[in-house]
Amino acid sequence: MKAIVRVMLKNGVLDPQGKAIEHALATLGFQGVEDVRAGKIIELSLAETDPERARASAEEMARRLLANTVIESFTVELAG
Amino acid sequence: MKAIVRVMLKNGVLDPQGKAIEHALATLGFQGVEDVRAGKIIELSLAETDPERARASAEEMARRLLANTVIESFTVELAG
Amino acid sequence: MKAGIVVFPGINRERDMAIALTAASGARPRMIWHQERDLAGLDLVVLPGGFSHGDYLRCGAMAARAPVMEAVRDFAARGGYVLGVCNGFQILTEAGLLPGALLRNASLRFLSMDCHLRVERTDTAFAGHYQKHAVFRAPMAHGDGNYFADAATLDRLEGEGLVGFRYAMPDGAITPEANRNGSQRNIAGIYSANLRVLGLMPHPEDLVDPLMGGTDGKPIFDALAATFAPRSRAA
Amino acid sequence: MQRDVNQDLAREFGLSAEEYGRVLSIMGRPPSLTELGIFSVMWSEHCSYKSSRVWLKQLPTKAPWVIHGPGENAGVVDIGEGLAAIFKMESHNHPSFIEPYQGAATGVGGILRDVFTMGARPIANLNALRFGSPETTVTRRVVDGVVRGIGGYGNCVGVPTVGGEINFHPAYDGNPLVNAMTVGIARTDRIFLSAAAGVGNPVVYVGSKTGRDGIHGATMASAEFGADAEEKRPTVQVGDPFIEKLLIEACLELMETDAIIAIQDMGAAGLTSSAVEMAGKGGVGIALDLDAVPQRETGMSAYEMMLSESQERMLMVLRPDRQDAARAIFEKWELDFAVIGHLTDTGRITIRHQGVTEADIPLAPLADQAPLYHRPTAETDKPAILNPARVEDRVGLTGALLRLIACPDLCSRAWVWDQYDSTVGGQTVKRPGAADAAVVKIEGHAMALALTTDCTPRYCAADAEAGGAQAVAEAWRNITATGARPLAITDNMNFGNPEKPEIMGQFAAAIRGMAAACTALDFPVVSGNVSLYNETNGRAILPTPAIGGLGVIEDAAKAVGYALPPWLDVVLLGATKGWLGQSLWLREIAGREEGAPPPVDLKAEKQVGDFVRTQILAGTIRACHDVSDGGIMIAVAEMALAGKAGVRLSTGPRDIPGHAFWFGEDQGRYIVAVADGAGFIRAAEAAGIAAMKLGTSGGRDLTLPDGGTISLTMLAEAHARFFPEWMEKGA
Ligand SMILES: Nc1ncnc2c1ncn2[C@@H]1O[C@H](COP(=O)(O)OP(=O)(O)O)[C@@H](O)[C@H]1O
Ligand SMILES: [Mg+2]
Repeated sequence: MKAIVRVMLKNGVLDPQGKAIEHALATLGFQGVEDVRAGKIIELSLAETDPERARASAEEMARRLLANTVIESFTVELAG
Repeated sequence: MKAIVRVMLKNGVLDPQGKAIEHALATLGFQGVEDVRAGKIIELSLAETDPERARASAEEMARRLLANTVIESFTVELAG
Repeated sequence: MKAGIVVFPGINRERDMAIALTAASGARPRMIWHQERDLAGLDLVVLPGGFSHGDYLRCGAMAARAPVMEAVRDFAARGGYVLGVCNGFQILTEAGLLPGALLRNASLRFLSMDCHLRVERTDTAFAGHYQKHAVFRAPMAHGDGNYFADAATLDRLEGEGLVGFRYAMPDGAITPEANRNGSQRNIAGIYSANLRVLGLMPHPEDLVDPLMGGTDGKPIFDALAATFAPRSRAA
Repeated sequence: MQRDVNQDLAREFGLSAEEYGRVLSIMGRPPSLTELGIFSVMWSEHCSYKSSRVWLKQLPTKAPWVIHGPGENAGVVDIGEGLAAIFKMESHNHPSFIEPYQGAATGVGGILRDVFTMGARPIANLNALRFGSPETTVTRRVVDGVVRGIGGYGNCVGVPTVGGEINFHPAYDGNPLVNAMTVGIARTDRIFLSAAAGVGNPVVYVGSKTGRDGIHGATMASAEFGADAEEKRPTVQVGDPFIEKLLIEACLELMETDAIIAIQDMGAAGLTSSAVEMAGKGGVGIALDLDAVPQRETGMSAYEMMLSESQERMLMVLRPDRQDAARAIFEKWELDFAVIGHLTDTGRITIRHQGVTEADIPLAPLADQAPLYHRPTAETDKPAILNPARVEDRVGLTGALLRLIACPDLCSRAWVWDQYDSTVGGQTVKRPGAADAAVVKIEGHAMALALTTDCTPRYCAADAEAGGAQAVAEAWRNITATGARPLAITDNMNFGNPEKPEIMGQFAAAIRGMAAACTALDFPVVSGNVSLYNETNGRAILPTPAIGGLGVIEDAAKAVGYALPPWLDVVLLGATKGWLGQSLWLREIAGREEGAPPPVDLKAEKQVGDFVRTQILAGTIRACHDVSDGGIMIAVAEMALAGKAGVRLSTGPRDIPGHAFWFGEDQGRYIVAVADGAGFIRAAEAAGIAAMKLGTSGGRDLTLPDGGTISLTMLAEAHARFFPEWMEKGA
């Protein structure tokens, strides 16, 4: 079972990377980019086959390691 | 319109970050993690409201800046 | 020698580079703002180390798309000499002027320490003052110096003799232990096909004065100065 | 935020009932929320120094070379050739526990701004770090994050990190100390101050946009940690070293012109403290229009904007006719530039937001009536002196050396400094691990600065007065050991809860000891920082008055390090009694933390140091290392490892037990390498200085006086092991 953990900075936390990308896109001539947020994605291949349990364990991993919950929030999505 | 660009290292490109996470998860006692890949996610808020055009322009941004196609591949997903 | 140093926002080793170039050639390099496009009259363009645009997204990615890089590309295409060190090397690969990419160090940590480099060929404008297979010391200071290219590209680089410098032990042995950042085939520096564009990860410019612990890096700048000496004398 | 402003809210904001009463009497009415916020941060411990001010006054701050002592953003000393060194140290302790990476990173960013705001180009960073017991995973996580954060910020802004110190002790569990120091160089005739002047002149905001970062960070830094530390988390600020780098370049470019009348970084309590301090110091009023503040988030209230601690921002008062030129510079560097107000003749700070006056406070009473506490002190009894003859040596010299050289407090810190760019700038003469003080040359000049941070908290815990003096003396000694002339210090006073008399007693005693040492060594305090309430669940840290020292050497080429060259005589200078009380040998080998710490004889200190410096400059001394933690044996081992040269040690004096002689921590001593030991010892003795030959350098082994032999390879492995093994264990 694959679990995809998406980690983003919490709202309101400064995102220097997103700001820089936004700026670079504008410089490259892309218009209409109103906001950019940058985050991390971690794809986990789990031995677990039960979706419920796979999700629970991915969430636990995110809480304990993958996300820094002081400044980041995460979502977990299951795939294939 | 929101476009979400996911950038992952291509297969065959060493992913030390993924390996480190895998190792750390094992150290923390998580079992059954068979593989970990780490990547980036870039959320673009676009003024564009037409899905086709939004996707096309996000893909263009990914090709020209957001991903380095020598080492990375990307996917674009639309949301909201 | 008329050298120009490109200043991208966030670059921080432009002063170090200017010191090394001035010491070798007697002439102060011109500082070129990243939005300029005029490289006329220059013998050498240098892309120095630092964190251009914060190195957010990917190291060198945004700098590679700056206006000045179009000029650098033309300059190189016309046979101009270009040196990219550290962030400069990353920018050159991002701009497609050199093949491959520089990934995060295998240790996932910033590496700041002296390393040893083995000179793979000496018949270039950059390396002419070293002995073949000489080993010299250079400080490195990077988080993303792990050179990567696919096998075909690596074979081509090797086949055409474009690998300029490799991480080595002090005795010249090419070992995994010497390869702190995990680069493929211990590659620390590569040339373009015409040998006029060099990308190098460590910092020879920070070791050009005995006071700072040695002059191991000085031959690179002396060689460049010598390459262009006749012209600058005429000028 | 819609809250009634009353005493309860004031208490939540950290104001006591008495303090809130004062607010009411100054205002003559209940304050608005924004006003209450301004009072609470300006009167917080962090900004007002209300518990420490009475004591700080006792520190000597003057010398002929001091240009600006405490009171400015950083201290300024004249180093000759028309140049000034500008430096300060600052703590970011609480934020570094909550979010180690960002806490440490923004600590570096903040201290950099204090220095470049005065017109200096930063040329070096240092950091003094104290962590809890290495046994815990929390400590490992904190160390990893702090080290990455310091490197992440410093490496990116391109200021070399050249030195610092690290200690471990369980007293720092839950309350690590992250003290960052920055040193910059400016021309003596181009130093920028923060006193605003010129009614009508524009007040300009530059740098990053304002968000809701760290609101109430300043009061958080002044409150003890409890079990609810978790809930305070959203106040974490994120740093952007890239913007800081642009800000440095833009400010220095603007400082080449005559546009700036006053400039001040927005540090703790952001816009509030910078606006209040600039206007207050200049004796003028200030009117701000918050609608003009560059904002990153929508719907921010006046309260939030005034208290935001968003990083990488500065406030300036400009000459009106230079405003456009200034704007052009900041636009070139792609930084926000906004006129957000002007100076007035009202003596008040007025804040308008969306057409409403949100605050209107008289500045003089805000400063003059700030609380000032003469808190009760209770000094701890000084421990008895430990007689070394009463401490048995069960391990022997060789065993003790191998254990000590590998212990967390003495092992190699290469794992740490290998993550800090120490060479950027191309002026680093002595990198970390090369000399007792880092030596950084001034570009274009022959001279260099010698820089160090020092404090031995276990000495301070045993006897804060002796420990305070020792910290200053060690900084002086470390600078001297390179050949440089010590000029001045900055300090960072890290203590527990000042409302406890025993903590205030530690503070007072440490100041007394520091003051005595500063006076005797002609080594004044020119800047500093106080961090109180360093407690977790009621347990205080060890008293930690961290000292950052600065010296100058006219010819950088004459500076020496401690790497031992082969085939020289190794000589000890300074008197040895064999002081084991509070030594690392006692703690690590005998398992005891007791006794009085080694006293510093300030007169002897100066005499030995002046001799050492003269001999270094004369070229007689080829390597020099002061004797500190771990005593003579550790100092010799460190010299041997750095120089990759062995040493054959002779037998020590008969009247001192071997372990006390080799591992005792008597103060005021140096080990030097010279060609002619006998001649050198005669010269020292003629100058009234105790000197004895310890041995001869050369070979690949360290041969101990008891006959034990340790190869340098083995010694190096023992020395290097701890950090990599500890840190690479995983999560
Ligand atoms: N322990 C101390 N010793 C000497 N000076 C100090 C000490 N603590 C603070 N100061 C001085 O008090 C002033 C205010 O310090 P601080 O509030 O930390 O400044 P900033 O807001 O610029 O960071 C500075 O001039 C600082 O050098
Ligand atoms: Mg300040």
